[in-house]
Amino acid sequence: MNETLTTIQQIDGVGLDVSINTIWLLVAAFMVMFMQPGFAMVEAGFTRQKNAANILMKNLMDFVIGSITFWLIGYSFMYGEGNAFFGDFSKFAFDPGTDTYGAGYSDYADLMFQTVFAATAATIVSGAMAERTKFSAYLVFSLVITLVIYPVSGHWTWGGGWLSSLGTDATVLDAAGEPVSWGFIDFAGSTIVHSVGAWVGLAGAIILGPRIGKYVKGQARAIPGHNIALGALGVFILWFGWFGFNPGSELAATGGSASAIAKVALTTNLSAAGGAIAAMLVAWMRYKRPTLSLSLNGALAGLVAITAGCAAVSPLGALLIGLIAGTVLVFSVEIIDQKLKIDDPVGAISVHGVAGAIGTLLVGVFALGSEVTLADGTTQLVGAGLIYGGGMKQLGLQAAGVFSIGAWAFVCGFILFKVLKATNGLRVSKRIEEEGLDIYEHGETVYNM
Amino acid sequence: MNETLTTIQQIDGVGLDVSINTIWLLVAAFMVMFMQPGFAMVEAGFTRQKNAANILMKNLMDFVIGSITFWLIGYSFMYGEGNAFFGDFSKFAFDPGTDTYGAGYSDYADLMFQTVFAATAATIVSGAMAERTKFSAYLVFSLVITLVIYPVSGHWTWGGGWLSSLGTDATVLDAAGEPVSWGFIDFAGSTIVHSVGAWVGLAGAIILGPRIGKYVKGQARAIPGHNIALGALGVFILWFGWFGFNPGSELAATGGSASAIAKVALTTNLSAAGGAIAAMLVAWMRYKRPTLSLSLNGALAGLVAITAGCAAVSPLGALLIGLIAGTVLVFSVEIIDQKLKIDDPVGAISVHGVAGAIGTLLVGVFALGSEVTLADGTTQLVGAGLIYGGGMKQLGLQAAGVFSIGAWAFVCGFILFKVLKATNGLRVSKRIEEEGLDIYEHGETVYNM
Amino acid sequence: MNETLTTIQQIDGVGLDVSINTIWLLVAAFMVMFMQPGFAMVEAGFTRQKNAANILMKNLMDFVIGSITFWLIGYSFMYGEGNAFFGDFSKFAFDPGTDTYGAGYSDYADLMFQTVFAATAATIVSGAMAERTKFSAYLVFSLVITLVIYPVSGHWTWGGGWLSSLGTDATVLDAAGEPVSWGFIDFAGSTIVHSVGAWVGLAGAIILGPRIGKYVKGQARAIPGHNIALGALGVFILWFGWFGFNPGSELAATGGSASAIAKVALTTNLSAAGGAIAAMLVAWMRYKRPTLSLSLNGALAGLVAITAGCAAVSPLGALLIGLIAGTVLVFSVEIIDQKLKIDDPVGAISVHGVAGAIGTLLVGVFALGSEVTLADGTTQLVGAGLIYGGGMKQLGLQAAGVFSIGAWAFVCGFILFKVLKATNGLRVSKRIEEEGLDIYEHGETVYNM
Amino acid sequence: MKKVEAIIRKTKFDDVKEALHEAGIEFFSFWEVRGVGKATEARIYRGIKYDTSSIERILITIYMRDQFLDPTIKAIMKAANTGSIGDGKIFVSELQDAYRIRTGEQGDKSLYIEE
Amino acid sequence: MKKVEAIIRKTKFDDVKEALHEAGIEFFSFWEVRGVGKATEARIYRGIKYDTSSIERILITIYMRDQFLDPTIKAIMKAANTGSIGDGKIFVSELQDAYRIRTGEQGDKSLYIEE
Amino acid sequence: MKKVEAIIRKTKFDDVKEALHEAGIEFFSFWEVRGVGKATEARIYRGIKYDTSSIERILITIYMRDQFLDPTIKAIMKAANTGSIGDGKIFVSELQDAYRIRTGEQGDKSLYIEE
Ligand SMILES: Nc1ncnc2c1ncn2[C@@H]1O[C@H](COP(=O)(O)OP(=O)(O)O)[C@@H](O)[C@H]1O
Ligand SMILES: Nc1ncnc2c1ncn2[C@@H]1O[C@H](COP(=O)(O)OP(=O)(O)O)[C@@H](O)[C@H]1O
Ligand SMILES: Nc1ncnc2c1ncn2[C@@H]1O[C@H](COP(=O)(O)OP(=O)(O)O)[C@@H](O)[C@H]1O
Repeated sequence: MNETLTTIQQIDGVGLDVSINTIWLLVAAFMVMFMQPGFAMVEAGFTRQKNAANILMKNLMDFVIGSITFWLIGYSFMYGEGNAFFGDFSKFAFDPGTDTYGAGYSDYADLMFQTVFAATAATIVSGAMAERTKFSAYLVFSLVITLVIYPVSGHWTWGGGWLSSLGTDATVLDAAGEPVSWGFIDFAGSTIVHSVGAWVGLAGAIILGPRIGKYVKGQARAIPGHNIALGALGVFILWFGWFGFNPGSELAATGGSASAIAKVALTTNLSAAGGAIAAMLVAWMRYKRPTLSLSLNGALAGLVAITAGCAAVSPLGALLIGLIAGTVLVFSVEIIDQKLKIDDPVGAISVHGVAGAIGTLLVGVFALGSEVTLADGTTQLVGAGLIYGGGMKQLGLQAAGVFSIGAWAFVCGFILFKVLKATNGLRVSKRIEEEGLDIYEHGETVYNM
Repeated sequence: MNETLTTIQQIDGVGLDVSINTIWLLVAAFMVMFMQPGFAMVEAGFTRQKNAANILMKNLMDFVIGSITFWLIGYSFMYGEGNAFFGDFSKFAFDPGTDTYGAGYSDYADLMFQTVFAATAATIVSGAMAERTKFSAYLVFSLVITLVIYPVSGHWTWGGGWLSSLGTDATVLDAAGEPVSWGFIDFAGSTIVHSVGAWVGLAGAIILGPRIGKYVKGQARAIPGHNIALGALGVFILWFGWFGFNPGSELAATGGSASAIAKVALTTNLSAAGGAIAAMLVAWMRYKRPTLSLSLNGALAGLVAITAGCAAVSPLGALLIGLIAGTVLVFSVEIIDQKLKIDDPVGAISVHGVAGAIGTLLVGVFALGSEVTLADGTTQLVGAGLIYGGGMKQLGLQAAGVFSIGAWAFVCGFILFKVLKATNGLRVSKRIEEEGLDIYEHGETVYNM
Repeated sequence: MNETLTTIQQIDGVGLDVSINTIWLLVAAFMVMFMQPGFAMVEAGFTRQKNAANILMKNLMDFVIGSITFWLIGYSFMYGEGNAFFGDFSKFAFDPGTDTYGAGYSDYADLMFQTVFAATAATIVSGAMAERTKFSAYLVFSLVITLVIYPVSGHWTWGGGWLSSLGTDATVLDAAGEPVSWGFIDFAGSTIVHSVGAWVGLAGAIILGPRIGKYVKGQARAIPGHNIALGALGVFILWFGWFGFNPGSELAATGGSASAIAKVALTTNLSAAGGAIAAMLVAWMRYKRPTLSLSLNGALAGLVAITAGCAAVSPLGALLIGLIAGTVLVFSVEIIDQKLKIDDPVGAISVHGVAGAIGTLLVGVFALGSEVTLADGTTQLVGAGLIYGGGMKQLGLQAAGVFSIGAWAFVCGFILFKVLKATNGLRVSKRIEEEGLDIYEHGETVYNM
Repeated sequence: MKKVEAIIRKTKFDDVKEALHEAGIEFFSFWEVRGVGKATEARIYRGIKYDTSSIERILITIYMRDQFLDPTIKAIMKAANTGSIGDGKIFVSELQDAYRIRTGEQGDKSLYIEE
Repeated sequence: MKKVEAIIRKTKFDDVKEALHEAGIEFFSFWEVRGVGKATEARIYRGIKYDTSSIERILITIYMRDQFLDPTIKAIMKAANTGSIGDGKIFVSELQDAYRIRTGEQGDKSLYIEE
Repeated sequence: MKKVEAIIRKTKFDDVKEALHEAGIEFFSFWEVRGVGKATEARIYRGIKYDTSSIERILITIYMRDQFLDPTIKAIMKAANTGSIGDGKIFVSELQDAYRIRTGEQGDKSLYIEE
């Protein structure tokens, strides 16, 4: 991004552009960190009050554990050079002492930014497995996802692994005679962050089974959340945090990035709006009522869906992605809940998994692509989606990413939870579930006289 | 602001100052966006729980609709060149592709910033019309305000329309021989944003009539909000967001703007503090108690009032504006509620309308004015308020703005709601109002077991 | 920090670095301001609902009063040159008109940043004295702490007073032949901000005595907070705000500060995580349950503890400081509550006082120190902690700061509250305490039908 | 002694309270209840219908001396009436004994304050 | 007329509601209560044990004509039963009189709607 | 069998609970209620006075065998008393029948657990 770096004025050897980028990255990281209370409020609000302390505790602890382990090992495992599949331990207990500003911003700022992303992936799972999972099992899980599951698949794309250059075609050479390198597009992590959390959660929800009373005589029962006002607050907080999540993922604010971050903010906002309105309208038609809970989920679906393509599509494309995601969301919730009978109390699988997958795939449809000057002087569009003449190529790359990462996350989650079930136990006893995890697991209730 | 732009170092053709301004504008825009949950919590907290889903849904949907329509048309209608009264369609479905950084920051950042302002105007109305308005009518209204009402009067000042140069006097020529141009001062939108929302809401509240049980035997009854803790949280969030709203409206952070944004933050904070403490003290004297709800409203009144003049007055002036606004707030609430018998459940008309008007007018009293070097070499103070020797001139300009925009908003709102009443219907049935809009309009309750 | 300032490009005479630093400082100030709702939610959530309006009102009003008085006098009294013990009145009613950008950022931004810190010190006290203090007495107290107590001890270190150069040794001369100056290290205010609030609160809690029903037959009773979900939200908000509090205290983002702010963010986050996990584990072992309330307090303890040393220690050191603070927290709460029988409803004394003191002292253990080139060309490490070869010297300096400031705050608080008790009265009547301060002191309840 | 329980609309609470005071009732207790009745408005939570008919009401409980029964019933009947479905009901049952905790008074005497 | 109060598990509420409807009960009121019983699970708040045994339950109150008593008891007994400790109890007492506020009907008549 | 309802101060709840346990009462239910009485402290909401006298109390309901009545009344009277206005009241009425849902036991038997 900063091709003319050397000419930039410096203070004590640090360019002003580095300061600008670092501020941007830190503010974005803080906003993403602030998504934690967003998740906490959504998950607490959409579940019952007898389990509120438990869900809040889980949200607190996955961020806590993620912060420590990702700093210690996860970051290295994800961004350490390593090979196409895993990073290495070169960044273990990250503390380089002297900052290299290697990527145009402080190395420490990068760690902070990546840490809050890892914690986001972890926190999604608690929603899908809410109201019945042992707290001790959840702690172990938090460790494993930020140590291994998330860093490995993260490495595949963002860490320079195999997915990041899957689209490279030896016959397409750039002006310098090098093959033009591109691959699976997931700008800020629809798949890498959100779906990973969701597919692990899916494995967990399947292995756990539904909450007591959720399915009676083969019929799904509604178990309404105890405080949708908190849930709504959480969604607004998440929406706000997403302006750190997506625009921050540009990792710079200088040069062309000044425009890019603003445009990403716009696509992010339009898709969220599209998701909310589509979900509202579809729910209105299907259930005769514009329901708040589904509209809130719809906004989140729009946000998750645009995360992959926010820098690759036009504002109109973003709006369409949001509308599609919001529409699918309603059906997805219904199918998972009522047909597949997988009990996902807060709809995390639909919001983060299904919408994440769809959004990632839609990049293969709506991506504008970028022009590259080839060795022979002609220009070629790479990474363009279906409707911009890219054919099925980018769609194929997107599918490769969605499915390989999805499989990795689901299988890891499945094994992890099976092992936990066999050893520590995964689900609380019937009595604890009945009376609430708060009293029995934490010895504390959230609402008191 | 950036008069020496050409000499600034660039990365890929984009000056570092552009990056700085863009970051500033985006962060401010995100903070203003975050005012949405502030409004949502205030409005939900200050109304009854049976209507909480409804009010949350309205707050969500006005932001959603505003985000889409303002991007599509509203922005163009407000900032497109057009004439003195309306913009044009030159910025339709805004997506210039190549950023011109025309105003020293990314064009996309400007759109984002303006969008969240439009949504703010829209969201104010829901408070004044809470607990009895049909949801479908509210959706239509949201569309109209962000498509037409707000952009048109916004164009008059910020879009370069007639109010922006109303003060220009053909005999006052600057060094270059051009008439010095200035006009109605509304820096961040006391009138343009807040009062517009409030006067539309006033029209709505009048046409709707009071809630059932609000006036019994000619006496106003208290209908206390169901969760003032949420309301307080909302006010704090709004206060925080206002630091994006006002300082962000400087639209730059380089050059003298570095000082200006900080000073605006200071005036904003002092006025808010003044508003809160004045409201508390007046309520204490009048009702024998320092009440939380009025103190919270007072803080908001201080914030709204300073929004017009935050860049034009001194810190002391700001404190005075806040004190006046907080004092007036208490009487305004009492008069509107108990004398005029207009039922405004959250006090939006007093907070955003009355305090907005007063704050805008007070610019004509407290504005420091700016020195301009005239053609004959002498300097003249333009835009100074009454106490700084500006006489009644600026006060007159302020009054012109307050009344013209107020009339526009009120009349538009009046017509709109009359039409809605006659067609779609504006108010829910007695039974729905009695049992709560949540169940009947949205099929959902916010608090569940 | 900005040694090469003169060479930096300027717009209208203001360097780009000034803009960068000012933005950083303002954003940090806004985030610190946002800690106010964090405190409000924690304190309201951890107390009973009958006193919720009262505690919210106190949190609102201490910020309001602090904003006005610190601008008017406190700022001058803290940062005015004065002598080693007090500032002066040179910055009275701060409004220099022309910004000097004296420290590399807008003077107004500095005032804003310092104001929100003063308000933080004030707000801590309300928690320790919750549920039984007269509202009028609290208003007087808010005035005194932001006018005198906080500014004076603040002056000792940050204002260039005696603590800031206590470590200076006349025999250690730098390259220029000047004695190397350093002293008590409290980077962002573990002691200067947090402990000051806590020790004043301790004095208040002692003088007030426990709440009715807190100690029955010599046994401490649990009086659970009424809404721990709000409390958890508050803690997350505080955590977020702390990223303004600590990294912002670098007061710059250019030059080496670009790395410093990011590293401070990292140490802050790791310590918070350490505090939460330690508190959870210790509580788990001691009380058989991983309790949410103590884990939340633990996170805050980690944040408070790292505030002094966040720029002086390594990430690993930060994690250790957090773990120690979190461990001590649990015992501290138990001892203060059950052994000393001091009734501190939200644990403010342990979180802000004890953890603040420990964190400040631990700087004397974990500080990396900084290398200084001496007059004779050799280099020496100054300010290093015990384990980095600094011996007991820095530890001694830290102890001097902790105890002198602690004594100042406690004694001032003690005198103030004794005087208030004798004049205005400090505690509400038995009946008011029984039925709730909300009804009698504010004539309003927070939760209504 | 009698125990009177009245289930009324929330919006009628203030009116009923005033009417009771006029009828000489100085003390009563109340809390929020949900009522299940004939109204069958569907709620939908994330696509599933539920709880098809509950509405929010206030339950007022008054313990009183026998002579207050008639005026109390009349007062509530008048003040709580709107004529629309959902106005609620009043239930009367026998109260065997009563005590005032503060003074230890028992029976009728515990239900009023001698002046 | 009878007053039936049933204290049941929250998770059994939907089942009980359905069972009551099948038993012909169209109206009832309910609210959340806490129960103190033999279960003694300690709660800890900031290091202090407290409130060692309270659990959350729903209290359903039904006022009915005498002939509904038996089917109602049976319906609740069946629908609310899980066989584990904590299933709750049913209490029956005599109701002396009842009024429908909307119509002024008194006694038995106030408890059903003639069609 | 008897039904005892006691309206007490929130701050006295722990004491009353302990006293009841000592008096042999193992099971009871409770919930929060608001009481309207003589106290007339004005509340002000945005400039309008309202709800001039309601205070928060806890209502404890105990269903018991006859022989527990006396010790229960004594226990509550002692534990809930502060001597100031607002201590609350105790109400006793007749309970006709009781069932334990888990076992189907009826009457007295449903109110205690045989060991
Ligand atoms: N038999 C009953 N048992 C318990 N509660 C009842 C009974 N009948 C009515 N209620 C309560 O009263 C509320 C309103 O009564 P409803 O019968 O709907 O009024 P109306 O008779 O005017 O139609 C119900 O929602 C319910 O809470
Ligand atoms: N005698 C009683 N008085 C008041 N409430 C009671 C009584 N017995 C039981 N309850 C209520 O019923 C709930 C569950 O009853 P419980 O006795 O625990 O069931 P089980 O008999 O199946 O063990 C208790 O928590 C309490 O709320
Ligand atoms: N007759 C009554 N009917 C219903 N509730 C009552 C009655 N008398 C008292 N209460 C309840 O008890 C609470 C406290 O009783 P109160 O009469 O104020 O105590 P004291 O007799 O000591 O003055 C009241 O607020 C109310 O909730």
